Amino acid sequence: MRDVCIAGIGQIAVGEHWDRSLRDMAVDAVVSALNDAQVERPQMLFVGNMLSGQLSLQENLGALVADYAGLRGIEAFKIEAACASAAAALRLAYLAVAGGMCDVAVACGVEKMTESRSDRVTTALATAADAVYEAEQGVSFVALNALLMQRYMHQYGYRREDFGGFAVNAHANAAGNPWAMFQRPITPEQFATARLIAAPISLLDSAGIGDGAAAVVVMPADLAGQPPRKPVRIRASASATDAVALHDRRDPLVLDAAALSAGRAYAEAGVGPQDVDLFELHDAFTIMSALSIEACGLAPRGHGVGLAKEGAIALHAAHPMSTMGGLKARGHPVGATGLYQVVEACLQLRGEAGVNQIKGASLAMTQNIGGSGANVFTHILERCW
Amino acid sequence: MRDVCIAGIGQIAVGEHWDRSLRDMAVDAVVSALNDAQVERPQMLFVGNMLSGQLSLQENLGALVADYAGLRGIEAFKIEAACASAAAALRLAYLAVAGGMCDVAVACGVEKMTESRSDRVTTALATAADAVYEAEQGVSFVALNALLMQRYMHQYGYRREDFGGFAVNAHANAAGNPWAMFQRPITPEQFATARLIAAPISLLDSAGIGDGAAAVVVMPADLAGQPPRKPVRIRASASATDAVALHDRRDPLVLDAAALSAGRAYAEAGVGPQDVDLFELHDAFTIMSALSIEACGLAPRGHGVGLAKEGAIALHAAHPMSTMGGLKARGHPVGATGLYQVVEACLQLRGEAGVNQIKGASLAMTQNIGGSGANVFTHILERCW
Amino acid sequence: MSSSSHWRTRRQRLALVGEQCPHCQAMLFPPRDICPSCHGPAKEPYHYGGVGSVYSFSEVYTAPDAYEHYAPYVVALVQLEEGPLLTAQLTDVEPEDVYVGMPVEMVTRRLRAEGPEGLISYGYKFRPVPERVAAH
Amino acid sequence: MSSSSHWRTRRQRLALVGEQCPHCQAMLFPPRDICPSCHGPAKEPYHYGGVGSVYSFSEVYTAPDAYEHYAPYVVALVQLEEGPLLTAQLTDVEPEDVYVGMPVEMVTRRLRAEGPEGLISYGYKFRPVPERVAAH
Ligand SMILES: [Zn+2]
Ligand SMILES: [Zn+2]
Repeated sequence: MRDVCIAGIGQIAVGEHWDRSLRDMAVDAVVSALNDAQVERPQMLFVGNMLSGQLSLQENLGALVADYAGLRGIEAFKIEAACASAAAALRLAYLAVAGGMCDVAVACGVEKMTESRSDRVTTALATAADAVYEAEQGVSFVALNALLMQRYMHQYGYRREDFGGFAVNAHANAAGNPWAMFQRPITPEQFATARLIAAPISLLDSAGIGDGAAAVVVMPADLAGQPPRKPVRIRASASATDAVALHDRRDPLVLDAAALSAGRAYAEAGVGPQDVDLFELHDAFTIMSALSIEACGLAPRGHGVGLAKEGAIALHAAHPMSTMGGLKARGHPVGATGLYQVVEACLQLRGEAGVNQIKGASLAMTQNIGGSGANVFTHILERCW
Repeated sequence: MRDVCIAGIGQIAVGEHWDRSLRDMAVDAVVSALNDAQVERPQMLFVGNMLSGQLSLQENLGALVADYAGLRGIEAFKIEAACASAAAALRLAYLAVAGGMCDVAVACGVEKMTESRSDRVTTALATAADAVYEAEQGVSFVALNALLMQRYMHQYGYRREDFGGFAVNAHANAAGNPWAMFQRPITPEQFATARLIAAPISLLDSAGIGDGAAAVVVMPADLAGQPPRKPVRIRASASATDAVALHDRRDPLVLDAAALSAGRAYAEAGVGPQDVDLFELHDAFTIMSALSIEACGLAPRGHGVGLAKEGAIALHAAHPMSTMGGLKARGHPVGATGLYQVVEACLQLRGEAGVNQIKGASLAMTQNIGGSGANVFTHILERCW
Repeated sequence: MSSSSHWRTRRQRLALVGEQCPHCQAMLFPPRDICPSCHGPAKEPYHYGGVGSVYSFSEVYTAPDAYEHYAPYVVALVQLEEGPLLTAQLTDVEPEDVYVGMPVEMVTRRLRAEGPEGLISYGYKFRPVPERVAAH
Repeated sequence: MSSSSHWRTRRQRLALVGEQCPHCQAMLFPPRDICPSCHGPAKEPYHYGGVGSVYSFSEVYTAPDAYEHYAPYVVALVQLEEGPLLTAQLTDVEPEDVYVGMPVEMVTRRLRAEGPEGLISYGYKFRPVPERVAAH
């Protein structure tokens, strides 16, 4: 098993790209990652995507993106793991390179969400849940998270407003990220009075969906080179699954798969939660942030919300999170999100995070969650020069 | 890089399984492969599937199948490469095991096609093509193959009836396969007079779609054991891509990706096309058989059809193909097909192919084609005990 | 949902038939082939009584295709008195009266009318247990 | 196809605007950002003349959603005289009169009416070159 690095990164701004198609956006991200890595031609391409079959009537994305990126002939795969599709693509690129099966792999995540009617998007997102026993009951994906949040509030005695810290922090950080969808701060008052979309979840608990694409080039450490290239080492790559349906979980308020995958990642990297300088967590909903923090060992059960309330997740506090805006404010193109997290962590480790730079950041963790906790991917990344 | 074996196989009969859901079928195949390999719990599951998001409103299949198979917690991925999704899943299971990243991986392919209206299935299958420049023109997936067949007939001077040998052979072999959808022979006369669905393609040029699931357990050779287990060695695993749209190909009548992936497989295995005892080819349409045969070096350009006409592909002839009925007559549950091919090749190599057994079969090749040639996976399998 | 899917799930949707694992006695709803607790085959049907309480709930304002007509509506995780959680809509209740722990019972209702296939989907919903409602 | 996709592809669909690669002179239709021949950036628009010949064709009897209304219809690979192949329907011709090599020219026609969004899709189709039809 070889040491593996991220040798190049690429992303496009998250937003409403009505002038760029699904394939155009993916090509933009792939080409900019290859340029950044100064590599001409990878051997393998892993495309993370969740919705293109349903919303754009386009499958076969592996071959399509490879061809349009000028890479006709290489091996290519489309990987789907709901909102964790992009991190799943990275995990497989990592496997291929770490196992010595190829020397240059690209992982790309892409999603086109803004050109479909909102009810179609709502239906398509619900395919992350159990179609027969959840979606068929009229439960949207937002509603599943609302069920978690309501129970969490009841069980641990929180109010809606207590979750505001996650959203306020994300928006504050997005203001410094030129690739973010919502580059403006919000106030706790705005959070408290935001319109409910599935009570107790409001618009400001929820990540904004958008179009986007992000990509990384994965290479063995000995080929990834040195500065001016700035390779970022993948210290750990891990994943784990849980039941898809909330009602099938051991305990809906415990993200077993997140705990398992984080635990595997810590073991592989030989570090603990306190060693991480920044954490790009899956803040698709504020409740997911709380549960992810608890599963990763950064707070005891029922105390995940506390970290945000106390300001401990701010850029220069003890546990910086969502440092470039997170899913909440950078925007959440679902099948691409996991690689936005990784690209952002790389920017921090490379010292290229601009006004959001965390001084001396050397170890970053990213966690990408598919469904309401069904398939979870954790990566630990390290500055290595 | 380790030697890798298929340590267990599982399949359900292809057909109209109105009493079994998508997840039930996948679980049946996975469990029977695990039982066959005498393994309790794999570390990784790769689920090949093309259509469940569109037809069953179910994504997140990796986690769903893992959970329902009693494997909650393991790593799981859904892989899509159009009709080559299942072989793509095997390719990745192979990468994970050969690279030493895990010791037991399961590749499973599953598709549920018979419970949707036929126009929805037609639309969903067209997502294998270029959505903007092919499907948007009203070109169905069958029509794309019809364009190839018409041109082939024109360029090389064949008639429709010349393609009948592929279908007649497939149906003859399916009669001996209890898992096949159409267990009855057809005559050249029936072929010649079959109803056209997109001229010159008739019902009998086309593989019948069905519900199905097939799975294999992949392990390192040194752990896969010996008889009574009958491990089958993966001598080569290779893939390659081409343009998705026919009109973007270098030459529509040459399957560059099939040639590339077969070439890579031959090189890896150190064998040539003449060394293969049987070839499970992607006979979704008779024209695909001809082009695949040519791309794999079994006949010169324009002569692929000749092999079928001359009877050279029959069970006990020089180049046995579709030995258990092929896509044509075993049935074609698109995202599962690639693993049916592999399971059938294993049956032959294990000496378990019943009345269809090819005496002394020791080397088999399978080729699974996604789209009309966009993403092609070739595996070479060997009896190793 | 296709008509065969309706047919396959009719017992669980209309009569709340799940399973009790014959090996480890785990109570399972929805039914499945393999027990998630002991990994044994779990094919022993168990007819749930249909009484339980609200484990969590949400009022949905933005509904998926084919449910928009019914929005807003209340969805819930219901804990059956035999143990399992399930996901269902609440009915015959004002959203503001729902609370965690509220006793509920199963009723059969129309879930939605499917557009193109004209197939109407029936299944379980839950309503407040009448005695409690009367005493409220 | 969404309205933004219509907007994005209007030039190629309505005016057959593709590209000629400025680096290797490859003729490209449909347009793309990266030349598949030389891998250079290919953003030089080229306005194709719309004349070509039938490279292959098929008559479709079983059509996808939203096209059923038009079936049977003839689809073709058309080779433009400048070189590229494209996929399009043939129109204003009897299916039995179509042959490989038949000269055709581009016209703008309705491709289909989209149900739920009410969006009508226009694009290129090809018809026999009139002079030839007259001489036929
Ligand atoms: Zn049990
Ligand atoms: Zn060029």
